[in-house]
Amino acid sequence: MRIKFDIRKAYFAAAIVVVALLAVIPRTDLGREYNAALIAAKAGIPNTVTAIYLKNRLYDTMFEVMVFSISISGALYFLKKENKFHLEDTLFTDPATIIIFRGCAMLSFLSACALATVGHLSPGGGFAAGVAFGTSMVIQSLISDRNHLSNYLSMERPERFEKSSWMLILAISLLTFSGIIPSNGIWGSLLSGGWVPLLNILIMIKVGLGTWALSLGFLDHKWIF
Amino acid sequence: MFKTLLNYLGGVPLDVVFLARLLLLSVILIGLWGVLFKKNLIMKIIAMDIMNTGAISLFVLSSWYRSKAPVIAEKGSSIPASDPVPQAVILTAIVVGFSVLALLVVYVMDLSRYFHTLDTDRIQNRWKR
Amino acid sequence: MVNLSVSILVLLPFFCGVILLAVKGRSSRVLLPLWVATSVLAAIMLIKGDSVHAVLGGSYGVELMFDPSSWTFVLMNGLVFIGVTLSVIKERLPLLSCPLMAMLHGTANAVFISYDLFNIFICIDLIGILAFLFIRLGKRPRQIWSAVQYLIVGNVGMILYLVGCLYGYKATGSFSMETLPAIPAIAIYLLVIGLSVKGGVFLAGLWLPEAHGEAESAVSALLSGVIVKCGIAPLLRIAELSPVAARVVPLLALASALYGVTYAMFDKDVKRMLAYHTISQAGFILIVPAAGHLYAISHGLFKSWLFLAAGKLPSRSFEQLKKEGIKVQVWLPLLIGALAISGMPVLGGFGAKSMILGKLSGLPAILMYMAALGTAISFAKIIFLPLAEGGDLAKAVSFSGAFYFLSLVLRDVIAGYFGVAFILKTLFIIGAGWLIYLAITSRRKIELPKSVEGLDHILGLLFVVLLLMIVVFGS
Amino acid sequence: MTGHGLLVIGAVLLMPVMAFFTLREDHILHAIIGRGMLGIAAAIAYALMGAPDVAVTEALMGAFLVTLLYVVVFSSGDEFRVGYVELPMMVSKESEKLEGFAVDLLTEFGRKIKVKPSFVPFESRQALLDAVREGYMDMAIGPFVYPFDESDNYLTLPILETRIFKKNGGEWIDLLSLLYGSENRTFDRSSAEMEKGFYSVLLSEDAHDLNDILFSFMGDEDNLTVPELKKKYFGESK
Repeated sequence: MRIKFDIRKAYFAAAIVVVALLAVIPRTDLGREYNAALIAAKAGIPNTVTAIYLKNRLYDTMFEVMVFSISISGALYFLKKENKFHLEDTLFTDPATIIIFRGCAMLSFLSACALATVGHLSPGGGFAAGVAFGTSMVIQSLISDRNHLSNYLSMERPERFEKSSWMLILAISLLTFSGIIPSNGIWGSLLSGGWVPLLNILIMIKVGLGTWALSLGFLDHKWIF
Repeated sequence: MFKTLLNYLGGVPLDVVFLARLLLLSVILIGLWGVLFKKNLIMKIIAMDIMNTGAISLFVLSSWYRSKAPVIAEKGSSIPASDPVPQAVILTAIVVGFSVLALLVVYVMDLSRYFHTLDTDRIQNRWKR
Repeated sequence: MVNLSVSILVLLPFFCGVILLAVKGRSSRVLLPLWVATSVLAAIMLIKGDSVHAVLGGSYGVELMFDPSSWTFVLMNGLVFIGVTLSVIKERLPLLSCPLMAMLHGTANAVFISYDLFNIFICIDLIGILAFLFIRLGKRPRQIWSAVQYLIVGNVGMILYLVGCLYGYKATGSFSMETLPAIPAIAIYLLVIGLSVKGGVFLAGLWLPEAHGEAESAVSALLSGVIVKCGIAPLLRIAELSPVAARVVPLLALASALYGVTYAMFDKDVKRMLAYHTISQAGFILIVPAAGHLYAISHGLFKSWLFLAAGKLPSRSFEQLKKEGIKVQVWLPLLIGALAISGMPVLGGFGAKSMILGKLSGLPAILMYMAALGTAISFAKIIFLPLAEGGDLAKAVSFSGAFYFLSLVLRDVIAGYFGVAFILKTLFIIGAGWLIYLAITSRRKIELPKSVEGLDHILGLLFVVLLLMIVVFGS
Repeated sequence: MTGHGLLVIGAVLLMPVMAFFTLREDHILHAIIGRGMLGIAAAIAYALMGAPDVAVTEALMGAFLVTLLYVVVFSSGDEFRVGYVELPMMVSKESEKLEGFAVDLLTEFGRKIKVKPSFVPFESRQALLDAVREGYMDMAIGPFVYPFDESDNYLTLPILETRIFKKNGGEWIDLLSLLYGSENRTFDRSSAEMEKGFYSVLLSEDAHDLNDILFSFMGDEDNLTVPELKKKYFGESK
């Protein structure tokens, strides 16, 4: 199929014109008064972004958790089905790397807990916490002996854990839609703002285990390094 | 001094937000250029990912107001801050963009078992129906 | 009421999906009561006929709209899923397909009831991922490629939709569809082009022949029946609400109908012909936005039935079918489906077509009649396939076949429009179509250029159509 | 244009520069690094624009996880798997380094199409034949000869003519393993009659584009690698 080079240039020229029109649209949102305070007050938590993202627009976040989990299970469906080449047991053996890696794993685990538990007070999201949690698990699985890890944390237990946290998120979002929300609690305290702290932690667990399962899938498939 | 130089460049309202919007739209354009002109399938996917990042950054630009994070210190105080709605919404779009990407890259690797050079023209010529 | 319907339509399928994923369930029999529950709820709500506009979760929350149009789409969603499940109920499905079907059902319902631009973006992305995995469940390498191409084109379309959402929000301060009239024209064009990628409308739907043609028959039945509608339903809403879109979408629909029919008439492959028809039928649905949902329900039914029936054909190319001929039990469902889509009075297609064509006048009416003629011509290819002996009629009656036939006839009886003049007009069109087929098209071998369906071309044409909209309708 | 505005413009300017750098490259690894830098530039820009949540998520998800995904998946992507059974002069493993006529040929071919071969050892011919049939191995080199190893579930591409010695029992041995092979010293050449044959590369059915390119690579006349390698290994004695 000989694509004449000029056709794709024509496509790109059309795109440039469209984007140029987009750029010169007069901005009408100058000076609009942002009622961030109203949203935060209603949700009872200082961080307005988390208030919207986990309380007002929880319907979107529920779909987002579905999207993330289904794409992870779709990728794993392919990775598990593929054949497994010979797999080395551990990837890094010399002690210096192991110590450094263990430090990084602990560091990212701590940051994950911070992002998740205090996510509704100061900036930090459930998903970012999940990724950090997943990274710490990946680093841990890279350095420790593979079968030591697999019998210690065989894939069945995290899988069940992941599915149950997924179901809990769906249940809580149903409760939030039907208005059953615990009291907002004291402003700025750890457990304030209805379901938001619990949801943050559940999303952290769900996304963390999902990332870890994906990376283990890669590890089994000998794609890592 | 700098302000006069910028305004001199043309009648267009040359302030920071307009300049930033131009740059971020050019990120989308560069991404589209990659998707159209790159032959390798993985390069097309990386370019599509760049387009996605460009669209996400436009959202954050539209929420920018005196670059104050929308976190309210005391209960009642309503100091004007950045608009939280596009930020909350775009968090979802980042995760969705990543998930679509993760699936695409894993299954393009499956395709690379049949087409090692991942050259889109070669793939399409092979499967002309 | 809102809470109950959201939980049944969206959350219940998600729960079933997660449970099936955990339990690794493979039999689709379990999901049948779920589809029945959705269709019964939709039928009741349709009879009640009131429309409820709800906001979930306070200010800036997600807005939902339960009006007759969304309930019709939800009913179609339930019926198509019942039909497809009945036809695959005996087979042992691949591991991931039952949970995916449940989640696809829930997400499709979510798109049909949603009244919020950004919520539609996320649901359509989720449907894109589910459709990608469905196409990929087939093992053949070509299906990997068509799935990857589908997701890339869908994702670029969705990026345009996202930018459209942004400009809509900046102009009006909220993502709800009520503010559509105040959105600048260019944002509406971006929304329309993003949705027409997912809905398979005109040039933006060029990925459809590759994706639907290659997928397994049950998967392409779901693709054509439900997943394409998830792109079209929001497009109908936008066309009704925004004056700018009210001028753009019918023109796009006209072009889509004619484009799909011309390619379908001269296609040599059964499944690709049906896929081209999905593009042209998308045009039929969108031409009159107010009555679009009535056409969509009959299209969802007979198109998924045709794909299921086409799955049982011995081979895909028409020449081979002409030589070998097909058994009666394969031919009968195809015949009924073909008659339904060309608009035979009793079957589902007639009520829908008459509703649409009755409301048109002048040039659009003539063009749509030509498109209807083209449909009749291209489906004459299926109707006049020779019959091989040895087929017995008893095997033709299958559970899903009977279900589809019953629902199609019911659809025509309930929402039919039986003007005598119109019955004659439709019969004349079908007859003329068959005559033209027998006289001209069956002999001449016209090969239309297919180079437009390359990946770069599809992506490029998105922007060309966008530019055309801006030039023709003004920014 | 406050100082802070300049800072934001600086961060935002970084993004198109990184994007252009990423897409200017043809080598995928450089593109991935560019993508990582774009993610970090985006995170900085979001933080400066007063969106800390989005900055954290973009930094972790967009910069780190996406780059990890690309590197992990890509590291196995740009290679085709070649199974080999040792055969002196054709494929032989001297002190951890593979060399031989077929090895050099495929490495040269890999360099041309920018996809490098990864050689996987196999003990028995039959295991390698099954691997090629299943598609786990894209190519197979070693003691495979054109007329005898012909089969319909993989393609054979003759690369080097040789002579085959067939015994009446249907058991045959090719020239190279006879001359250099250790275990079949006992094969007496007198009783076997000689036939013409070709050493060949077996290609799996799945590797569509590899087959087309390799056939055209071997086919075109002005390609000097084959005569060069012949001179280097066999010095025109054959």
